[in-house]
Amino acid sequence: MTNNITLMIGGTQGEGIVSTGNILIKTLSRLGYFTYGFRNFSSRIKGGHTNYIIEINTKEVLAYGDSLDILIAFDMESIEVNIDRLKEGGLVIYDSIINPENYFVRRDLGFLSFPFTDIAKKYGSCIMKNTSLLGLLGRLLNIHSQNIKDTVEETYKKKGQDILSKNFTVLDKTYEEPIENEEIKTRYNLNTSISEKRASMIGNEAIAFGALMAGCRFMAAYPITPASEIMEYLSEKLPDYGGIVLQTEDEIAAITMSLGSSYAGSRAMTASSGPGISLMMEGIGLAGMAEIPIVIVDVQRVGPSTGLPTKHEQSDIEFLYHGAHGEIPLIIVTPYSVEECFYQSIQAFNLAEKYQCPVIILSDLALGLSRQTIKSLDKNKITIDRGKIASGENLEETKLDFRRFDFTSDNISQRTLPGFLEGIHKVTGLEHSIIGTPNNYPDNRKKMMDKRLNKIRKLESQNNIDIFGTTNSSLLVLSIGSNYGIIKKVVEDYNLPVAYGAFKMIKPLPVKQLKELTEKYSKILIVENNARGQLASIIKQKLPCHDKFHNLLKYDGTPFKLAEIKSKIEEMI
Amino acid sequence: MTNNITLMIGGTQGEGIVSTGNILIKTLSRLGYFTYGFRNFSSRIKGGHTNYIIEINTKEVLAYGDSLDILIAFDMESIEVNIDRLKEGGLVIYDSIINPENYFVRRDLGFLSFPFTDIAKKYGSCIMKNTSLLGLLGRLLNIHSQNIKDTVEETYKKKGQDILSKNFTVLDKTYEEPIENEEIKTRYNLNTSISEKRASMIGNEAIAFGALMAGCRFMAAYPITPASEIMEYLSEKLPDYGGIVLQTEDEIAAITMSLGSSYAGSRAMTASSGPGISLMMEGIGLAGMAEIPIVIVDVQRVGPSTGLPTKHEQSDIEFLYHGAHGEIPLIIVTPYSVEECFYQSIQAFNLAEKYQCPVIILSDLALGLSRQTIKSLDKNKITIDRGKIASGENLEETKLDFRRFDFTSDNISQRTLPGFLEGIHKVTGLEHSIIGTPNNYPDNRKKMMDKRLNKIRKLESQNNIDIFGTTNSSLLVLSIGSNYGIIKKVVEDYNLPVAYGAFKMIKPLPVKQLKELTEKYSKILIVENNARGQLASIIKQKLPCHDKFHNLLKYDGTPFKLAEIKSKIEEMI
Amino acid sequence: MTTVKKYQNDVTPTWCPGCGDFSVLRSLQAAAARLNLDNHNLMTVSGIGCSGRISGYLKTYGFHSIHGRALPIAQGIKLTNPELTVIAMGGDGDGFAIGTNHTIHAMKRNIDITYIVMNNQIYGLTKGHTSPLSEKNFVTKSTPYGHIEDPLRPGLLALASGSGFVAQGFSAYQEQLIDIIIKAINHKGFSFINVFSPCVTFNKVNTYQWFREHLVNLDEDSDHDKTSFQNAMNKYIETGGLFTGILYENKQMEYHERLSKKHKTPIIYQNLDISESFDKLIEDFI
Amino acid sequence: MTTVKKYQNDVTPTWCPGCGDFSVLRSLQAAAARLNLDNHNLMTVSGIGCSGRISGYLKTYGFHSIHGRALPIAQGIKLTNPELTVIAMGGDGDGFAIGTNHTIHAMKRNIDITYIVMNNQIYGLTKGHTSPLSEKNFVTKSTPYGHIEDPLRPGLLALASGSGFVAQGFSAYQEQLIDIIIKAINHKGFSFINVFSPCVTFNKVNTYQWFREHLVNLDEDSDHDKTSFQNAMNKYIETGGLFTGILYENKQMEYHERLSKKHKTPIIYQNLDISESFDKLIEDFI
Ligand SMILES: Cc1ncc(C[n+]2csc(CCOP(=O)(O)OP(=O)(O)O)c2C)c(N)n1
Ligand SMILES: Cc1ncc(C[n+]2csc(CCOP(=O)(O)OP(=O)(O)O)c2C)c(N)n1
Ligand code: SF4
Ligand code: SF4
Ligand SMILES: [Mg+2]
Ligand SMILES: [Mg+2]
Repeated sequence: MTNNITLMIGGTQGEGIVSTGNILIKTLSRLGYFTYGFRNFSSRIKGGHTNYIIEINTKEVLAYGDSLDILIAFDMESIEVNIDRLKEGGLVIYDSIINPENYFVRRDLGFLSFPFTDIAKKYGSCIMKNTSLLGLLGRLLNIHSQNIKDTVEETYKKKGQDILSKNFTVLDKTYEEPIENEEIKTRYNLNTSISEKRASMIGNEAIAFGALMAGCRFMAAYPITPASEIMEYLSEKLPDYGGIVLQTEDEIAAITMSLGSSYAGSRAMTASSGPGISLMMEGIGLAGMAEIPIVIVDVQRVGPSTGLPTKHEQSDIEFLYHGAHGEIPLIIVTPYSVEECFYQSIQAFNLAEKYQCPVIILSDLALGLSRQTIKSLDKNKITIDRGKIASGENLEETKLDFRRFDFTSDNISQRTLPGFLEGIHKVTGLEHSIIGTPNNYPDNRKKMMDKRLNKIRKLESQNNIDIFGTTNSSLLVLSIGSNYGIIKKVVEDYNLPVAYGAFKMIKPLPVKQLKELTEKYSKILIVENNARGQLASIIKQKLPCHDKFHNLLKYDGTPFKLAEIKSKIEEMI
Repeated sequence: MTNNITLMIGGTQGEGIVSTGNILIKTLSRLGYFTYGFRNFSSRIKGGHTNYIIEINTKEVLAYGDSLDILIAFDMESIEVNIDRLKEGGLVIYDSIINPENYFVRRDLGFLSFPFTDIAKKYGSCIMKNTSLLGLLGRLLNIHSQNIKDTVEETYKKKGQDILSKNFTVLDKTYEEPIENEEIKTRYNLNTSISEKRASMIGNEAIAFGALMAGCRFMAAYPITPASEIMEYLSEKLPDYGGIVLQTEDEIAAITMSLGSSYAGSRAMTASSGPGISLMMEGIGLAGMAEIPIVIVDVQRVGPSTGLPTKHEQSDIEFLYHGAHGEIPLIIVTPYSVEECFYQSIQAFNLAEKYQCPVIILSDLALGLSRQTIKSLDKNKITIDRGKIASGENLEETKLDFRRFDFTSDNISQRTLPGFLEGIHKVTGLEHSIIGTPNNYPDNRKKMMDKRLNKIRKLESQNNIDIFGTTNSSLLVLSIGSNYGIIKKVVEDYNLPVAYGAFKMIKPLPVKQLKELTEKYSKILIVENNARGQLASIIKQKLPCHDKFHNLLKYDGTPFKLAEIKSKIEEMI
Repeated sequence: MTTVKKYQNDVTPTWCPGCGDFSVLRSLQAAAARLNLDNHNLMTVSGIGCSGRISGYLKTYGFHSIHGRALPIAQGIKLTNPELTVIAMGGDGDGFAIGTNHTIHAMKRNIDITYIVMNNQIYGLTKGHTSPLSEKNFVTKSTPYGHIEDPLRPGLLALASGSGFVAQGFSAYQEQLIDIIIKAINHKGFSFINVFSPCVTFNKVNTYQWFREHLVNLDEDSDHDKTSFQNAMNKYIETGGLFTGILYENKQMEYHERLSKKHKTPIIYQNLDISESFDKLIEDFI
Repeated sequence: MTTVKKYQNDVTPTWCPGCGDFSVLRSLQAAAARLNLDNHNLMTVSGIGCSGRISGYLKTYGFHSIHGRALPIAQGIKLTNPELTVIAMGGDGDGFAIGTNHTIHAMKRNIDITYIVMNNQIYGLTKGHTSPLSEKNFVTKSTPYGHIEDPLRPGLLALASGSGFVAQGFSAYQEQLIDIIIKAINHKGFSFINVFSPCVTFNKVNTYQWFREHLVNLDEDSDHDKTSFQNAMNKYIETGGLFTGILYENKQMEYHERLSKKHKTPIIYQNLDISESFDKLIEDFI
């Protein structure tokens, strides 16, 4: 009996490994277990080695262990590439159509040959080897076959009854197939105390779902890995709520069409990754200048340029923090878990309309694409605050244009929407007067700049870093995005006596809180996936205690290993 | 007799004020005087007030004085808008078709009515009032009419002999027209000790001329204020040297077409301003990743978005310093005078080919468009260093692809050009192997990133800030671009005992020199035209002495006044 | 009677005296007047250029956007509030240089907006550079030795891109232009009007005079069947593109009509709070 | 005899088995072989997509650029070294979504390069999203209820944009495709080939079978006069774009030929050091 298993399914890209992993995650989550799934894939559609690492735990888990308990392999390459990642005494399960046992020198490992393909072929078709694999895992983990059947049914029901019943037969036969090694039958049985049904989700879905609940009704986007799932979810759901998703000709159209929609009164968004974000810069600048609310998701991948589209990185931080040309009010929120993706997506829409400016949800590949079991989402936290939209009916009758960009005490002006009877005004990317007409007087220019840049300034004094762990430690470990989950696992698994924190917003930078933190902690380690130490650089601009800040960087396309973080922390405490 | 005059010509946009000012500058420069001309214009073609401020000096001058000695007005608006800028006892010259004298309360001023339009109409046509104005100025400054005639002839010769001789008559008649006030006839006479013929140029022309001399033979660009003059100069000159200027469909094509050309073996460039630069970001990232030399000019204007296209600002600094998405090797040079525009343009091409990366020439509107007399350019400083281009003939015969991205001790690899017999290789925006094929192995990724980012790192220890003034002062005033000229004038005019410096390169930041400077000076004032203090922020990332750094910022679209800088410096010393 | 006054505001155009754009402005105001459109339901979106300033000169909601992007913004607006009459406008550079991609795809998409290109065959605002519609051998600041490319043919491109309404006007023929604009607004779907709007300052070749001499009037051509695609193509080629009038009109299904019935309520009037659906939606993930 | 081997390198394509792109690769290699092109003078430039990988699979200089930008890069290369044979390639998204503006303007400009679009009517690399060439009602990840737009017509757009060579091929008709590529390379000016190259993984509608049933062969159509623009237009409409063969060929003056005689020496061979001209050039400023 165990509380924690790290397993990997390896095989050829395009042969169903992803959906197999997803079904497993869904089944386990429904039974109340926590899972975290990380996909290793490359920019090709079929062929090439791929693998899916799944962490299973009775407690919340947001990362996977460095070494594997079980490696399940459909082909030799999966074993070759990954065998060194197995724990001492770990188990290799392989399809009996291959025969790896004599190839490998690690004598500590257990080997289990299982006739996945044979059963699949006999009772269904070759592709159902995945279902057989699910069956075997179910047995080993001690899951009732009916639980797997339920998930399989939902996933494949559109394929028709015949396919479905064949899958069920394959499952049943797998459960019946004899396994000789008695010890293995129980070694990986999961503790079964839990029972709450849990949801599983990837970060991208959580952002999209959050957007839907927040009232987003328009998305214009251009597909790109690893952000497309946001558009895909909304393409399916928005029509039911009268919303529109439009795949544009490019990212420039995506951002500007979304801006048009938002200006006309919707809550609108777009989503992309590095290359697309670069193309959106001019449009983001327009949103800043014209004070149009807009939510833009950047699911970061390896850059620069096309980089490695399927690999993980956090290297757009400084670019977004300092862009576009000129100076705009811009908010960057940084969810660090799937749940936070949901909540911060909602918040992003509220911030965008409250402050009438672009809001970027800065995510990363590991957060955006890793499927994980989540704690139940609190629907009472869904609030919609549309900020200062004038009510169309109450506007005073006037012969003059509406003062859309009027100076106010909080620097935020009332908006009217086209169609409002007394709300006529102009919008322009030029510097403008309070009614939106071009204006190049120096005094007006300065006042308008101050208005725009100051309106978000008070966010600097909000507490936007969540702090966990041993808060009376002298070391604080800070991160954004998916690194939070890895650090949490390291600290918890190894009981490290340190505090750790994750940013929820990096722009405006929570300067007040950071100042307090630098006073409280004698060393601050900033963990990030880029070469320049971008988050650290941003902080250093504001806080002159460069000696206090340490950086742990990784930029080879893979997420941090637990050991890498552990040894850095140990070195520092 | 005087050594220094600040004058302004005011009138309606599109009526020839610009060319009149330019002729004056040219005439004076040829006589060996130094001039600096600043145009105040707006984004409209005809109509609206415009003015041209011209500073005349017997010594080098790179800025104009805060207050005017002479205001020459063709219309009432020019007087209304600018009368307060006149010095105590200054002179207003106005076209006798208007009658402003009773309108204005400043009794200290001299008023001179002159029949510009009348003379023009009588001996030529109305537009020749500009020529008459040149004549009057010639008389007041004590320039021989023949000197003006020479410049007028060159400027208008394409208009035909008839027009030319009418202009000459207008000039002669203007020289003959009686002026009653005897004192005025001599008050503004220039000291005439000098005689070396000098050139006059705007920064944009200097960059373009530098590029031509540096061997640039390809430019793809899209027009934009205030950068178009670079393309215009090269459009005229490049064909003579077998080069090509191509106006593209947009800035994305401009940067990528230039990249194609450079890859194929030319020295290539493009130029734009904020909005176009935002659009080029993805292409710049490709240049960084694929290690392709390219020179990109950004003549900054007021942002964000369309901003104020005809006004001055320096607000793309951080955007360029930190862009594009992902992390690339990038060099940013920052000329601070017209002469430096020439030399650094040449250097930019050498750096681009030496380091095989994008090089940005970061200029600003005031530097790019202000016409000024320059010290003679030293043609011996023109060097062309093409870096590591393999010689096509000496390549070894090989069945393998050429190792275009080979690891080397200085991190720079040999290039071959398409067409070289043994140089075949691949180029991609994906992370790649040494022969340029896509490669996503973590080890290779890390090595390639280090190679690219490290290759320019040694530039950090170069001295790239030029220091002037009282170097044993405790205060150092730092700036980039056109602000250098203003600071120089302030320090020299008022004999301020401070050191001042101008950056020649901000990326890589000259960290070593900056460290020395922070040790030497107790206070450092950074003067820049933006709201965030962008240059200061970049420096603070690297140097944790935030208390030492002070910022003087201006972002209302106008350049600093001398008095603004003076009072800040005085407050600090 | 509604007059053009209703659509005039008190901003003085920055255009040069004689600029063709004045007439486009007036024609649009006159068309709005004859259609008696509500000011607050008229939405003008423009790009950057001399032409782009037009959205600032009407008493309507006006969005002066960025260079080349008027169309995606206009489409986003229309999709969100289909009750607005949305007019997108801009220069020939705006629409056929930097904005070409959006122009082609807006035509393909067939959202019910009207797009007026104020075509002066030059970049006015940048003070005289070649445009994709400039003629061969044209001398500009960027082509001092004469332009060596042939111009694009906007009407042909519009036909090829699927635009269901393709017309051309000329600033000097105001009555015809007003009429075309009215028909374009009434056309249910994307409508494209290429207006020859001379730049008196920088284009000394394609002048008012030149157009008067070269343009033929399709509206007077009784042979012309504007419902036939093939005929429209042929007519364009035959006239070398030098015509005014409606070249093509075809009532394809407009974008909104293609959307499912769930989109009956405009987005702007949708109820955003769907918390009652939360439990159903989260089920997908459990 | 030169064989395709000469142009093969040892990189294994990442394409799915059966992908139409294999045939495009092989056809290009075969065309190069029959033309006996030097490997080092053959330059392939591609965009991003499954198709974009092609430049990595040939023993030639290969530039795998960014999404939609193969054409400007290819043009920059050709203008700098006209002695190279430059082939630009990419997907239908690359050329008719994000890259449309460059496609149109490259055709207008008429620089001597060959542009092959590997058209599978879908975004392959992003795992199945709608492309501008996808048919109406097509179900993809971004259009789960069916696409509501009509597709663009690449051949018509090419004609309207001024392309002097417009042809279509099909991956399964390799001999014809090789022949077209040879003619396109030999054509002096911009040449455009739209190749139906099925995506066996994500496009289950426009399959090999589907194309075999729907395509007509223009090369077998003796009526077809490929030198007539009007005829080409009509033929495109008549066939609904579903044909293979050469639609149009017209020997307009290529871009280089339009440049002044000063451009005789390719830029790559120009002498960069012109210091002897300095004194003359500075005179302009004095
Ligand atoms: C991204 C970007 N690039 C360039 C410019 C500079 N610019 C302003 S207007 C314009 C073109 C104007 O020509 P056109 O669209 O024909 O309008 P016109 O002025 O002739 O009416 C250009 C290139 C800009 N504002 N933004
Ligand atoms: C700027 C940018 N946006 C989006 C992407 C993501 N992307 C990669 S390939 C592709 C489209 C692929 O479709 P297509 O061009 O038809 O090529 P195919 O894969 O079908 O051969 C997209 C959208 C990208 N790489 N760059
Ligand atoms: S420059 Fe030309 S297009 Fe611009 S306002 Fe003047 S006449 Fe009109
Ligand atoms: S996904 Fe489609 S286009 Fe891409 S390689 Fe596979 S079959 Fe070819
Ligand atoms: Mg124009
Ligand atoms: Mg495709």
